[in-house]
Amino acid sequence: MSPPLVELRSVGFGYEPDRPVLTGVDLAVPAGRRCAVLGPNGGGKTTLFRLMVGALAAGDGTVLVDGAPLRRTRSGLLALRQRVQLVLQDPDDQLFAATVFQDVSFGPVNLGLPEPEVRRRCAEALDALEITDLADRPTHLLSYGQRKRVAIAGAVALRPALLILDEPTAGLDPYGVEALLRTLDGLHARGTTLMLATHDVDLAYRWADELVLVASGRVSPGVPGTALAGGDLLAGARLTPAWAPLVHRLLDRTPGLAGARPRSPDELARLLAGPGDDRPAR
Amino acid sequence: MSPPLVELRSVGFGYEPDRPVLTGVDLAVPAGRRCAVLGPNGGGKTTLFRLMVGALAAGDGTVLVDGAPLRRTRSGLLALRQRVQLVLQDPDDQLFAATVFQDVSFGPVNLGLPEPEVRRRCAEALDALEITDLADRPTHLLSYGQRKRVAIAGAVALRPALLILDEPTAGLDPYGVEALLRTLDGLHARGTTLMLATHDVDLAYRWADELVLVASGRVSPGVPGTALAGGDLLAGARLTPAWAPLVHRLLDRTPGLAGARPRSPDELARLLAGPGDDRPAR
Amino acid sequence: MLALDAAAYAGPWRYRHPGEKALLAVGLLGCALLLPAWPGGALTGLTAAAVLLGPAGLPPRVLLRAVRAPLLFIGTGCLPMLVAVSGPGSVRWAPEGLATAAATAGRAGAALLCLLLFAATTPLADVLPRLHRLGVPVAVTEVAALIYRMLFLLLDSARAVRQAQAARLGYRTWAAAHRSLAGQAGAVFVRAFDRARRMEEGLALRGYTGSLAVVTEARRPSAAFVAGTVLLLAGVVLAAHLLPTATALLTDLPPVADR
Amino acid sequence: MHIAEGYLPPVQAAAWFAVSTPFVVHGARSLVHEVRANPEAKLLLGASGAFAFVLSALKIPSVTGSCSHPTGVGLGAILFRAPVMSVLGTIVLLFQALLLAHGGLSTLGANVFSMAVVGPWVAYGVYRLGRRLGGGLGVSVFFAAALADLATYCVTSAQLALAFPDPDSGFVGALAKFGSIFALTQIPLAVSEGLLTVLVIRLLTRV
Repeated sequence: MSPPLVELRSVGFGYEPDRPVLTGVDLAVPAGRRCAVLGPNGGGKTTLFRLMVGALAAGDGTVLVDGAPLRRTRSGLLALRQRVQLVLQDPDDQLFAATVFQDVSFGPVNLGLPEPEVRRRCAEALDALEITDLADRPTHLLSYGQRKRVAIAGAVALRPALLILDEPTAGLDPYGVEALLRTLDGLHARGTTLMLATHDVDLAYRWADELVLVASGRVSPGVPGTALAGGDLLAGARLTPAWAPLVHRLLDRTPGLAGARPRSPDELARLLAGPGDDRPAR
Repeated sequence: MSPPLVELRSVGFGYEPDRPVLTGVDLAVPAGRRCAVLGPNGGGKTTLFRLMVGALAAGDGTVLVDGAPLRRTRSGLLALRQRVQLVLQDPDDQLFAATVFQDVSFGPVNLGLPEPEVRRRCAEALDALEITDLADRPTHLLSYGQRKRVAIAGAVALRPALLILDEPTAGLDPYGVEALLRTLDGLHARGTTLMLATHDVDLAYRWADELVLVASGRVSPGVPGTALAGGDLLAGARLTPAWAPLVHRLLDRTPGLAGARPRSPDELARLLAGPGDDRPAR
Repeated sequence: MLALDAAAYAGPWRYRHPGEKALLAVGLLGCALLLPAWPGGALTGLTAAAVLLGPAGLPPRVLLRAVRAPLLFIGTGCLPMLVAVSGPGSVRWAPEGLATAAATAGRAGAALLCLLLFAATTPLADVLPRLHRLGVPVAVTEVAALIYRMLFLLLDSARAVRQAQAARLGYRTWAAAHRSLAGQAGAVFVRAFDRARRMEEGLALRGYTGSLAVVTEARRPSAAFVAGTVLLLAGVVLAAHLLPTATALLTDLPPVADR
Repeated sequence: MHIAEGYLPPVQAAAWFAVSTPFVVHGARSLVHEVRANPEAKLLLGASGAFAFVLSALKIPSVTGSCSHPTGVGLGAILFRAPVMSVLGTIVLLFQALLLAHGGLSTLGANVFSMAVVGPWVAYGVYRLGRRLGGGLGVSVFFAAALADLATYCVTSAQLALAFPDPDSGFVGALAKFGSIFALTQIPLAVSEGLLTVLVIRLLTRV
């Protein structure tokens, strides 16, 4: 069995000597996952991500990449950055070239790839994010949602095995969220392991196949979906419950609908409207 | 009966001559409302708000304030700003002073009020937003959520009858959203009419007593809550349905729970857990 | 965040009137500059450091980090005083320069501590709105206040852009670093003017028509602090004058007694 | 490189205040004038000053492998006018002293003269001259920024040489000594800053 893409073993970190932000973090991200990281603002999500991409050095513990301890040397970080990429929440912090194409090509050019290969990588990344038509546009004239996609394309152009996204859906309207999730599913289908931070408990519930809770300096991986229906773990993380698992419990008490598992209001609406009645409640 | 605080009558507007952003807007905001404005990004919500606070001049139609047509003169706008205040989404667009107190004092000082009255207004606004303890803190060392509250306090210090908030909950975690809504309820109880834009259909459903849909240049006031369960109107506005009205329909089909109206997952969880069984399903 | 700025808001002197802290720090700065480096400068530096780490409560860690760069300049700047050139290629050691170098380094070191005594205890938020009382035009103080507000926003942007570039291998080679740096400067520039435009709109909504006047937090000057400051300054000056006389007496006396 | 607090003898420190004051007062007058005519300019000036501060905090890689900071005076003077840069530069130098302990209060006059008066005027002059002589935008910007950077450091060296003349050869020898420490080592950095400024201006003219 291949080792996890990234693994943290009893990792601790603090920006100031005696104020730890994270303590005793054990977390493994195996290839192929769709992992949602839930937690309140200031709870340590971003710090966790920055440890995983080597932007911060762990105070205690070990970070392993593909099973080998991360070396924080030039070449060690270079190798890491081709395996793991982090996309920050605010796209404006990540776009610094004049046009979309130039911006996306930044990483491949820095890798020292020959120009045809740079072009191939950019075309691929733009295609994956469905923004090929934006290639020649100046970055500052794009909408917020478009800028988000360009920022993600810039990371994808380095062909990371693991792509980490910090609050990718923040600021998008529901339609924009759905469209972005479909695009991410496409990336996942192409073999990219995904990890994203979100406040939206329902989004995490319906999108992820692994849930990680980050709150008050502790990281809890492998949270079961049912825990999102409420309880101490969720309340401790200053999060509200998700609708979906509660609705599932409710459905199991509703004649003729037991076992139905809608994960979005759209699916629930469909269930309640027409085809939902294909199991007539008698 | 007193006239609406702000009323738009067949108002139209476009930033460029032949590309209207809004057309034929009829909207009245009576005193005492809690009005939620739902719509996709780029749908015209912010433009609507700018028209209501006189930051933009309506191309067609009339804007009425307290029943009288808005005069876009210096004194007309000055009078308007003491009746209606708009808080933008990004607090950094409105916070300019070095400390919280200095920033909140800007509006009252600008009105030409004497210093004791300025201090009284600031204290009142800081109290209403529950940030009295932040008064002396430098703006640049505040968290995002704190800066949002300071921006709102800056508007509240002008004692507006109508307070309009553009996406006040964007970027806040669920706990922060709940805390802000409670604070807004406090403002409402003190007599401020509230209007807020949001993408969060469930938030609008449970918080507002009037729903306004803004999409593709049209403004639809008086949208019934049941319309948030899905349908063409919602889909046309690129919004996903809300869970709550769907759950209400589902509850009506669940033995022993008919008529229950939980408006948040927390309430649903409570209904399903202990006390929900006080009406035993037999 | 900027450590000195953060320390000024966190320290025990946060709510003191900026004027009294200015009196103390600038008074000591005057002593450092005008008194002879030995022993006046040394006494002043020691006093400033003691006040800074004692009643003003600055963490030693912050002090050490703050003095690093200026001390480097002082060190480098004193080296040329130790050599003399009389023409192209004719360079010699100049031991007579040692006194100048030592005096300059002592004066600058002491003055640096006095500067920090003000910088690390006095929030600019308290200083800027009061500058017009010193005759600075209000437009200039308001622009200064805006610079103060915006520089933190831009520093955050610059930091984030740099991290994003580093993640995309932007500092791998010298050429890449230059490209990245230009991108960073360009991005911050665009952000700066975007900020200005958006803040203009945001302030217009708050009724801005040209004045950014605000009410400043009341800060009552403390008579005790001012009196203490005057005493301390007088003490430093007095000690600086008495100490040489005293040491001269002490070193002169024994031989006299011998005879 | 700012002259550190207390480094200059008091009389010279005072003299540099006297030299700089007219330029700053003139700059402040034109700022007040501009702001009165156009209140929105206040926000643009605030953004420009903040940008200048941040620019001087960026780390610039040098060919020798060490790191330094761009002065930013060239870019500032090309984008804004030299008189306005003198007052913005003064505010920025004051902030650098109080927020970073770079430079100082007693040496503010001297630092203002080199970084907020001479630097911007050199940049502005070279840029205009370059354009008038038919130089391209890139070439003019490069020389304006690189020479402004160098001029700033030459003035700093001269200020130090005046304060600490050589025991054998006086001012000239001291200028050579301080110049070789502060200005000569700056040549590669000036070239870097010139290149950087061209890249930034290109980036900005394209958007």
